[in-house]
Amino acid sequence: MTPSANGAVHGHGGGLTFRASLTEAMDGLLRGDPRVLILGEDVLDPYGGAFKVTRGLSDRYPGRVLATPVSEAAIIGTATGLAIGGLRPIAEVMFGDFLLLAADELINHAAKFRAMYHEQVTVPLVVRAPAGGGRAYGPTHSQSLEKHFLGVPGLKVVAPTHLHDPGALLRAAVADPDPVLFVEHKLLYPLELRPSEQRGTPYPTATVRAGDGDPGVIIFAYGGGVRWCLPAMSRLAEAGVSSTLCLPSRIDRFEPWTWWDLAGRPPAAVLVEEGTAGHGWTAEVAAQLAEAGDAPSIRRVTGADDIIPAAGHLEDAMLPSAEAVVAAALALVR
Amino acid sequence: MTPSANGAVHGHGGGLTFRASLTEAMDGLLRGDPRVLILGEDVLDPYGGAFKVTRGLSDRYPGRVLATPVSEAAIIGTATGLAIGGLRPIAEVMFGDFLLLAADELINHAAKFRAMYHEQVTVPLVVRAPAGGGRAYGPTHSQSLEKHFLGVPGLKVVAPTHLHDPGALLRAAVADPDPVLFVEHKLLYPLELRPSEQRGTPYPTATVRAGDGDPGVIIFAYGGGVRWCLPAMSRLAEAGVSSTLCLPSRIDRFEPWTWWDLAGRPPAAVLVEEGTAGHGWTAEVAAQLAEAGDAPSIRRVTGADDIIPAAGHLEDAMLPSAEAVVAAALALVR
Amino acid sequence: MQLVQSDEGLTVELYTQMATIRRVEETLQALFRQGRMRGTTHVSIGQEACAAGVVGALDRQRDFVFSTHRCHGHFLAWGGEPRALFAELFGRETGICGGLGGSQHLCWSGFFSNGIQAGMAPVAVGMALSRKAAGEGIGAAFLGDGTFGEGTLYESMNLAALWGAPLLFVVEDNGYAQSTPRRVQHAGRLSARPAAFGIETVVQDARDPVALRRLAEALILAVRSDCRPRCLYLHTYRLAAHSRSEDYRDPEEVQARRQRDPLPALRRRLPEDQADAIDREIARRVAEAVAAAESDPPAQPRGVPLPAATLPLAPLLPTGGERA
Amino acid sequence: MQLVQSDEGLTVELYTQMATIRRVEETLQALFRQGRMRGTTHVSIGQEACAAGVVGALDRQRDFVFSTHRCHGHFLAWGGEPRALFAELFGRETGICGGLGGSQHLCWSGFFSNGIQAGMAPVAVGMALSRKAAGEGIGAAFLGDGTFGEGTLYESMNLAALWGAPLLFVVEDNGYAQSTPRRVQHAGRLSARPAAFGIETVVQDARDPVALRRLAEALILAVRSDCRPRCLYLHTYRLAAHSRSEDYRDPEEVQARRQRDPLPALRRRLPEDQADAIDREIARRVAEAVAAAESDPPAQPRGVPLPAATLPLAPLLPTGGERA
Ligand SMILES: Cc1ncc(C[n+]2csc(CCOP(=O)(O)OP(=O)(O)O)c2C)c(N)n1
Ligand SMILES: Cc1ncc(C[n+]2csc(CCOP(=O)(O)OP(=O)(O)O)c2C)c(N)n1
Ligand SMILES: [Mg+2]
Ligand SMILES: [Mg+2]
Repeated sequence: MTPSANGAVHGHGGGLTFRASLTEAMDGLLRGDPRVLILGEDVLDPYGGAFKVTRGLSDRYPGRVLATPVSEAAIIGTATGLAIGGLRPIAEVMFGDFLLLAADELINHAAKFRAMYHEQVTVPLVVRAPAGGGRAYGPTHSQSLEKHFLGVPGLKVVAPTHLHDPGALLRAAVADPDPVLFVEHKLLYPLELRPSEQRGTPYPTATVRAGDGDPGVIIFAYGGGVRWCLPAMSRLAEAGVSSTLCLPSRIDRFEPWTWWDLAGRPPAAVLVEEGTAGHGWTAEVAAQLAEAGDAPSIRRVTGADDIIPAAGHLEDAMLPSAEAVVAAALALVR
Repeated sequence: MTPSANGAVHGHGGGLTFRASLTEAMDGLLRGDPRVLILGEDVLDPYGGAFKVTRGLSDRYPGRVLATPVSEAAIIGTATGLAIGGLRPIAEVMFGDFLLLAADELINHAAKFRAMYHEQVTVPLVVRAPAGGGRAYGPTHSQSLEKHFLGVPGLKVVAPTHLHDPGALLRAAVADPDPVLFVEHKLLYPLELRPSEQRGTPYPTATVRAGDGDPGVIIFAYGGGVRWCLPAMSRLAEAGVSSTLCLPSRIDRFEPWTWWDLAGRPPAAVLVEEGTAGHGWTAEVAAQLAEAGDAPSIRRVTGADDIIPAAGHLEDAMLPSAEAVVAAALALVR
Repeated sequence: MQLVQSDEGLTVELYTQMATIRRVEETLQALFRQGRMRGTTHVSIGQEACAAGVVGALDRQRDFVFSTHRCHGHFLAWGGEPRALFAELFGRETGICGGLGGSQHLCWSGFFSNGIQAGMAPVAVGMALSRKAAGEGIGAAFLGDGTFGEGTLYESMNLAALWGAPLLFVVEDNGYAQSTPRRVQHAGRLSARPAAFGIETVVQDARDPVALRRLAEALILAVRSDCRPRCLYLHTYRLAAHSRSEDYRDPEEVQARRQRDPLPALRRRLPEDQADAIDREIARRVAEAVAAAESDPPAQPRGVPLPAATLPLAPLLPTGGERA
Repeated sequence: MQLVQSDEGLTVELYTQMATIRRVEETLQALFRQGRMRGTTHVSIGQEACAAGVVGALDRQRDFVFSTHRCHGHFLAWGGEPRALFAELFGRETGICGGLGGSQHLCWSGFFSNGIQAGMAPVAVGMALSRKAAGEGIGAAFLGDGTFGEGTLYESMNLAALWGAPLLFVVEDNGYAQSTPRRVQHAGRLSARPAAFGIETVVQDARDPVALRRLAEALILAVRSDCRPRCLYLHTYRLAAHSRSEDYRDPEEVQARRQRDPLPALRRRLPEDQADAIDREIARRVAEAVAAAESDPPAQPRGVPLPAATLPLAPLLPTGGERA
């Protein structure tokens, strides 16, 4: 996996990349729906956004792709007003780390309006946020803070991977009457899409199987976590342990039992997330499995309970890894 | 439990109230340590803060209790600078709901500095936040948003109840070299202290037992959740089910297994929190129980996945209740 | 467009609005005192001229209003029904937001309020831009002096000026934020701040609602014609306590301002018997509204999704969690 | 207090500082290009006069500096070692923050930077107030023009002026935030904003570091004597790209500004052979610093607490979780 800042539309293998899928989706949305607009810091051409996801759009749709001041709260708040006013804004927050500056606008405003105003308004707002580490950007530009935005009534959180169709998910989010926080892991941008089996609508869960024989372990992960899970599954298969990877795209609501059941009730479940230890997405997954009783044995693999260091080798040591996923699975099945 | 906006120092039974315990602690801190200061909105006398917790202090310590503008981010940010600069600030955020406006200062600044700056600074900052519902204050003044501040490396979250010694906890937080978010449930202010058995330092966990016979159920709760648990335990005892209530004061880190073990490994665990459903404190507690294997059967009792309505009867229906705690326990033990 | 209204007609209209607001809010105070309502509320007694003067200058068909925690006056001036407001605070099904919002979270026909200081400012900017995109409609966003503490306000003013949002910022400077006087919260002159973000500002004493209406009309016309934001900065005073807590301001100061209460001053500009008749009618309407609202059916809980922990699972699976 | 320095002595000092910053940052660019460093960085090439002019006017014994993402120049002007900076970016144990902070999160001897725009502004206010309480010391807080988009900045300016924080806000207006020109981000005149929050502001072109140093000294003296904040608003230009990405600005504009690069202009004020000697010495020191830093031992992972899920449990209990 070679992250690159300027990913081309097609990856080395010639397939559409994760980034291009998102760009194309926005292109289609802007073309097909006059209500759609994009706003965010540095989204204009030729720059095209810090991660180049909006590149080409402002040239093609002048006046509908808006470069904002460095004002995350006002970006989200203004987009919320545009959404109530009948438009379909897609706001980009340059790094997911900066979502904290807009937490009040998202949680105390956008997410509440529909319910609090007794269904008199809807807030079809999409907030795109490139997130996650692996690029040695240091403590304030590498975080997976989406865990702090889970469990907010009225706010959906969607995290595509290259095993989903990111563009289709973005279209679903734009069509959604409720606000959607759309988390894009930075390291996925240059990857070629590799869509796998998916079920559920409009935010499907993708599954991948590896190995033969009895179901050994189910791995629950989302977003950038996929990059450790796929190699871990190969190694587990080599070690004779079959596995199912389950990647929901909507992570604020997710029923792990359903997928555990579909996977043949494997005796072990490994729960993976990049975010720091404790109180994250995997806690809710584990809790739901535990609450239902008759659960698989469970281990979580998460980032350490620490800041994300800038030095690449320290960051690598602090984040999860394929080795950690393998070790957790083997500890459970042996 | 009769909440009152202007609680006296002593409750109806003549004992010290939860509120007075906090006020006295701050009084003692201001008296004993010239580095301590208090800042927040409307904290000056005669008003003494929206919940009257700072009442009497600005008259007694002029110039050390500072009324701020309505600027939550700058309040926390400035307090952080004061803390790095060697003072011991206690910042009050008028309602816990407004913490979201300071999320960036807390999470991307105060919590990170010590680790990110390689232990060259400490941030002995305390942020007090009255939180929770039950007073019909509506969707933006009734929330238990502390769940969004759990799992932040470097940030402690402490939530006293009247079964702890709130003043002692506040003193511990002020003595702590790291930032502490100190969550005070509004409905606890007028209650008389009723300290129970406590273990652990400096943020002890309180336990209460009810009923006789084999351990039936362990209830994990924190802060305002205590108000449903105590009556629920009496009713469970009447129904022949003995119970242990376990109330940690530090909620960002907590090892439920230790307490489950101390409680005699009851077969059932009910996890209670006022916050909205999903991704809350109880998820982490359940996850830890589940991860360790050999776990009790588990149910969570939380607020609904919804805004908190203003109408009192709708709010009551939306929040947990003693009945819900009893029902969850009985469903597990029967 | 309506023809220019005579000063006499306008005086009657404004007096009726202001007296209605006063009556409704005094009634709310009584209902809280009597324990017939729960929660809290912020009344605008003394500030009614701001609501009546400004809101009536907007066009209810196409414009919108963003208000604050102190929103009843703005709501009533916008044409909201007293009964719906009482019902909202009683927690009745017929309430403005079905009892969900209570006193400070209202939404009705282009009217919005929320309880977070300044949080609505960017939302109002976005709404104004959506009106601009639609080709018609502008808005007013009310703010208090204390709200100038929040950074989001400045982000919003900058964006509004930069992108040309057709929005009138209306500041109701009553000299206090909760218990804290303006000078304890702010450095420099507040009314000079919007200009630093490119927003032309007019400062006005808000005691004469007739003059205020004329001024508001002129500013709204300007906003409508060039799609640039303006700020109308009003000096006013609240005669009641901040909310349900005690009033800790200097009683002499409050008493002095009570002498200058704009409502009786306006009343004196009407013939005594006409004013009496208006008052009687208002008293009757408000009493009816309270009675009707109080006997309306209680609000029903929303059909909310179950907690995440009890989402419908495939039937073969055990169910978990407990809905509280 | 040091005696007033001669213009000649000052020119040598400033040239040495500016040329050091330039050399260090050009070296960083090369190290990134060569793949010897990971991550990202923001260089201040072209803006060195701001760092040298202002930072040197502070007293390293008792004052402090808050900087931004573009902080290397401020750090070096504050007296920071090039070797420690290189080591930080190489991820070495000897780095300023042991490799944890990287390019934009520095802390050393009263110097602080962080990667969140404007987030440090209130922290700087608090630190300044703590110095005031201690009875000595003031600070400077650097900001960019783009950072004027953040509301927290205005909250901080208000508080600084209101409470009398001894702090000099230093704006490095280089006309751009990342790829976006100032006029696309801001309404009104940026330099007028601090005054609206009660902060006296001086605007200056930052090309002449000698003049800038004199001005900074005067402002810092003023802040020191009355404990009131000031703002020094500098017009400058960055000659390099924002960060490691391409530079999308008009090449003609950049070229024109390169002609007016303050560094060679200052160099021309020194005797040629003296300047050559300084340059040689800097080149030698920087090369040594790189070599030393690169061969320093790699930073060790911090001894961090285990994930919550694997907190030490009573020994009789099963252990859970997996530390990644
Ligand atoms: C973000 C936020 N912080 C604090 C409060 C608590 N609060 C409610 S009203 C108020 C004072 C507002 O003052 P001002 O804007 O002058 O309006 P006024 O009450 O005078 O009408 C405060 C601090 C709040 N509602 N929201
Ligand atoms: C809160 C936040 N939002 C966005 C960014 C991304 N970002 C980094 S530098 C920058 C531009 C800053 O412009 P300016 O303040 O003018 O400083 P300059 O880069 O020109 O020195 C932006 C938007 C950030 N670091 N923090
Ligand atoms: Mg006010
Ligand atoms: Mg700039």
